[in-house]
Amino acid sequence: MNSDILRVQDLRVYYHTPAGIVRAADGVSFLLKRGERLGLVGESGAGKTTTALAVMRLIKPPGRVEGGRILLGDQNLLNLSSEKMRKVRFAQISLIPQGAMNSLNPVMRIQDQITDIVKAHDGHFSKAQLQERVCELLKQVELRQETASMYPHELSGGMKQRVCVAMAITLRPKVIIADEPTSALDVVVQRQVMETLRKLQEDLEASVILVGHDMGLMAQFVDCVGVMYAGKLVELGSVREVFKEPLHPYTQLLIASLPSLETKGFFKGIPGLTPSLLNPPSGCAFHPRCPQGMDYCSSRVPSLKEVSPGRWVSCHLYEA
Amino acid sequence: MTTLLEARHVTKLFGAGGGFFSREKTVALEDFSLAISGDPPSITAIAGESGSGKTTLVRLLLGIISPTSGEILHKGKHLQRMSREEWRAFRREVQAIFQDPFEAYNPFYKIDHVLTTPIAKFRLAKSKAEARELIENALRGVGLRPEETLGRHPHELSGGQRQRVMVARALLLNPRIILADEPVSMVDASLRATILESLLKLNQELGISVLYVTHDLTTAYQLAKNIIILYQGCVMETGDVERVIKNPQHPYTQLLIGSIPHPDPDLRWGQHDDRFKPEEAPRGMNRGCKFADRCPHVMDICHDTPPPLFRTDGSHAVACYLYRESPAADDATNDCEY
Amino acid sequence: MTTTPGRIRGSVRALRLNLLLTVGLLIVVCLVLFAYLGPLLTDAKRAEIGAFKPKQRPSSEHLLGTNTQGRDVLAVLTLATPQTLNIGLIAGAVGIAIGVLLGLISGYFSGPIDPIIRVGTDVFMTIPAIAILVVVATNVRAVNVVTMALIIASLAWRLPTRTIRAQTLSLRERGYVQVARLNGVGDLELLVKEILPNLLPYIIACFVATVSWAILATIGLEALGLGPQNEYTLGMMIYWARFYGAILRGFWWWWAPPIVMIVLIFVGLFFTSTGLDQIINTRLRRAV
Amino acid sequence: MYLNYIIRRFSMFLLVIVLAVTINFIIPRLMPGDPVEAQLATMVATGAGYTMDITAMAEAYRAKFGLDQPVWKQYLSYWWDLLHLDFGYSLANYPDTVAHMVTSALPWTLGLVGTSTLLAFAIGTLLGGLLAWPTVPRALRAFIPLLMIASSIPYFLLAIVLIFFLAIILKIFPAAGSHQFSAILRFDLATIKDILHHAVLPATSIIVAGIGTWALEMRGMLTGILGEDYITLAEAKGLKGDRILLWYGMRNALLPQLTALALRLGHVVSGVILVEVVFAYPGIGYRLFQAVQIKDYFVIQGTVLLLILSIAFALLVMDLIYPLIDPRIAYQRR
Repeated sequence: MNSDILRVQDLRVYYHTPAGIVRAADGVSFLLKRGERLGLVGESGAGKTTTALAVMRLIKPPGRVEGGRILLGDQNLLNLSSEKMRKVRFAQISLIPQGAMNSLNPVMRIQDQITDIVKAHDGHFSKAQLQERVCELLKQVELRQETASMYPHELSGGMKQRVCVAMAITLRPKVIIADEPTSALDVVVQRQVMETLRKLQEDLEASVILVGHDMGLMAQFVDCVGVMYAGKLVELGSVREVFKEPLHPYTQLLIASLPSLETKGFFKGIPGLTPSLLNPPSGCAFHPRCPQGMDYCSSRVPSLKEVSPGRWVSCHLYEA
Repeated sequence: MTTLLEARHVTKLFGAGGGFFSREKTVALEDFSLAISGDPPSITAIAGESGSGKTTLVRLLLGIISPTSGEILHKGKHLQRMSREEWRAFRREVQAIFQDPFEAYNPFYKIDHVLTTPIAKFRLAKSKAEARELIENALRGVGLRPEETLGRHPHELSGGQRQRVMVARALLLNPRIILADEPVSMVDASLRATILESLLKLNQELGISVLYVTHDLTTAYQLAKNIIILYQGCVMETGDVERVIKNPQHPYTQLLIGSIPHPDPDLRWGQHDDRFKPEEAPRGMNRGCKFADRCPHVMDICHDTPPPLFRTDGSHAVACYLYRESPAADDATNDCEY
Repeated sequence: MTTTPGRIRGSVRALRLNLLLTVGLLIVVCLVLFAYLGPLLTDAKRAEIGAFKPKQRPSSEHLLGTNTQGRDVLAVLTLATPQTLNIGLIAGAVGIAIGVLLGLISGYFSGPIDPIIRVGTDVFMTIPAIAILVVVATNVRAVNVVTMALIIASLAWRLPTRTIRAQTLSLRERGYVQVARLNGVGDLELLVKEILPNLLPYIIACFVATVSWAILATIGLEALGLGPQNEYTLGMMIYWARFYGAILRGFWWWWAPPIVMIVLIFVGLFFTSTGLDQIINTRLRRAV
Repeated sequence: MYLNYIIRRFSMFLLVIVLAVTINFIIPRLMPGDPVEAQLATMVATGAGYTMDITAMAEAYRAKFGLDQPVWKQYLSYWWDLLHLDFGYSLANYPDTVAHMVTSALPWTLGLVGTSTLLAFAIGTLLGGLLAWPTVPRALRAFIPLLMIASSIPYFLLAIVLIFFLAIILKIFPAAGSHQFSAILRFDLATIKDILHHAVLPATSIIVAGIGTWALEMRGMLTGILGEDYITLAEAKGLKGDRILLWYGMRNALLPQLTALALRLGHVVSGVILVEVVFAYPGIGYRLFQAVQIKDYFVIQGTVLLLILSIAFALLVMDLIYPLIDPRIAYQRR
């Protein structure tokens, strides 16, 4: 088990909005091994970003982590004092934000925003050492040295995202969480940024959690993938297993609905409406839209079962 | 025969006006031509990244903004020189669907407002009952149950539902052509297919031409019959979608198609092709081919004059000097058989 | 001290109970009742010159004593408050009317008119109102409540024009305006039916702020002695109090009541407009 | 780019001057009747102690200021005088020129406005920053309603209350004036102490109300900024709370806060003028008040004009500082 870097067990995060309680993440559990790339995929409102932010303990009111455990090595991050947690951030777990467009401080030069990270983790280095580290980082993410003294508004979208990647690997963390890092970028720039991230991640032997809704990106980048629906993890497995033999009906429909360059003029959507998180459907949240729904699917909540090593699914079809 | 909708050598510059000194002009669209005949009703895709000028093109074709140079014609008549009557006919025959389902509804009104207004404005129905009838048919036409949709406020419907109501709105006026500006990019994958399907149905069953503007080449391939690839306001490649996607000739199109993440673990990205220089700081105004400073096959001529369209075979033209032996295509890239 | 805003549960302000707005409206309603019911209850004779022995200290007979001209201060106060409110309301109304008009025109129609209005408003914003108002007031012969309001109104349009123009500019780009154009709606109808309804909350909040500014400008001019000479207004009460050296001679009951009344007006209007802004923003955040 | 920005800002400054001069020129001419004669008449009526032949005096003035010539000619000569800093003569204390009377009053106003507004702005901004920061003790939150009330009290009303309590009853501070009338203004410690002693009450009334406004403005600005993505990333980077508040939060709020100051400068100066009137503090405001009392027409015009120009100049200076604070401003690439 020592190869497990991060274990998330039964994580629950609820948002207490005036309109009622939104169960954004409702009992999410998964395992992350050293150097492994795990994808968390799901449509909007599935709770994947909430899960990622919860691991970094960045959930702000009205959201609150109701329960569960997040084990980094043997430390439960949820029990750490805020000062200890602050030290963990970007030292052991780092984040590549979704909107790179405005994730950089607009009135601060790029180099200062990078050295900030080192100074915040009481790395007392000389000015020269810091400058050298910045140059080294920029080279790693294929950015010119002049970028260091530029301001964010002088950079293109792709370049800003590369700066975020550089910041994420500054303190050589064990885990990198990438929350839809390229959703705002063009497909050409997206590929270049993702391949830079892959190269750096492999050099660092860091693990990555890639949160996103683009199944294509998942197929190209991650080793194993977890599919989320209405705040719950409905399927988990290696990327080949999940894409080639999806078990959960939702995953099957999702993969079937993906446009591909083979089929022309043939469209297959998922009928019904995306679930409301305020009052989700009873029992299995997918039952109103599930073609293989059985009568008790609408009453009993399925639990996540390991049908074969490393292969999990949460559906009554697979319960004994 | 006059074309349904045509753009002739249209260029659009956005000078950040205001103040006493107009700052640098940015090129949104440069010498763009397009002709849509309307019969047979076809589906043409305009593919390009953000900043390639796609949305500017849609606004030009709708007459919301006017071109800096060149003209836009509806049935041979210039948009800027139309009488009130001609403009109403144009407005009725050329409709659109916009990208953001959340922005398309006035929060002050129920969603019915977006359906009742066109009926009133174009006097499509003589009585309230007939109007109600028209609306319900249009909603059923896009797979929505009227009793579940009408009478609701916009924030009570999901993104997918709202976008389908937009398609119904366009359907109401039974236009000759619908300009769909990234209709599915803000909708969840599972609902994307249903909306694309309704667009295809409009074309096949009701004979409505569709101009599908998108950054997603896969859906463009699935929906359209022919395609135009745009980069920084210029046409890079155009032609039958089968040829352009399966056998791309322009270096930029090759880079685009090579970068698509296919949802199939066995179809991994080609080995990292780092000959393409990553996109640098925001682009300036260069004279020659816009892709020159990133293109691995760049030649001197590429920096001097922008390459014209060369016809490489029947229905496939590419704006790249690599194909300068091929005959120059006639300037109007139109959708009917070449 | 009313309960602190902390009483509002957590960081999410319940829409219904916006504390600021309720407290603000409460104060404003009391003021309006006092201003428009007060004069009916007190007979105007008590406020005339020589009605009583001058310079009496506050007593049971004269709750707020009398001033140098022998007028009962409380009676004068009840007659002065509505006048000041009237000036504020008239100037505010005129200001908001011009503001909405100019704001809509320059915000919606680009072209030459927009820069003119924009630059004009900015330039007038930088000029201290008191400077212009003084020049205007000194040249106006007879000043009564209405002319006073019109003088103030001559500059009251600046803030509304600026706010409404900014809002119109952002609303004009919204998706539903483009959809309305596609639905065959003309420019004028677009302004009235699509943009104006969404502007209403801003117009109301801006109106409250403009009335508050107008009253401030009025008492400013009155403090310089440029107010209506023969009519009661709160500003003039303070001016005459100072004119007769009430402060140095310690006759606090001449100037303290109008000051308290003015501060109440400002606090009430300020709480109301800030409360309204909060509601607009939370509603905006929720609608987006 | 930066030059382009300066040119635009400077042209705005010139436009303000032109507009101010034009307003000053036009308004009196809009009014019915002859401005000069009216002024002279009211001046005599208010017992200025002259017994003279109004019409002859008016005639002389009309010739002096060429009021008989066509309007546009008057306008040009008006400009011509201005450019020579000749604002005309004060009717009341002739032969003292308007320019002298106003420029002697200007330093007092600039001193009062300058120090108190900057102090109020600095304290208010810091307090506003603290109030917006979530981890600040709740007790400090109780300040908010107090600040709201303070910010809605006009300066000069607060001044009256302060005079009554601190000057009349407790007699700690002088009730009026800027220094002992007897003292000749020498540049020594005693005089300075005396000036400061007189300036305390006027400054306090401006600062107390000012702090409220700036604190609320800053708090509103910062609460918006704290929701931005770069703040979330700053927290994710594990930066210390105060670093985020200062360098990521307040640093970004500085520019909008300064724009707010620029916008309200006209408003602030209007308030200060009235404070000077209440304290008989010998600045531009009091000079204007005296001129208004006796309808000393040209002094009014001169004071108002100079007031507008000094503010326009202050705004120009602030505009030129903006690009140093926020690099995006001078960078007009898009």
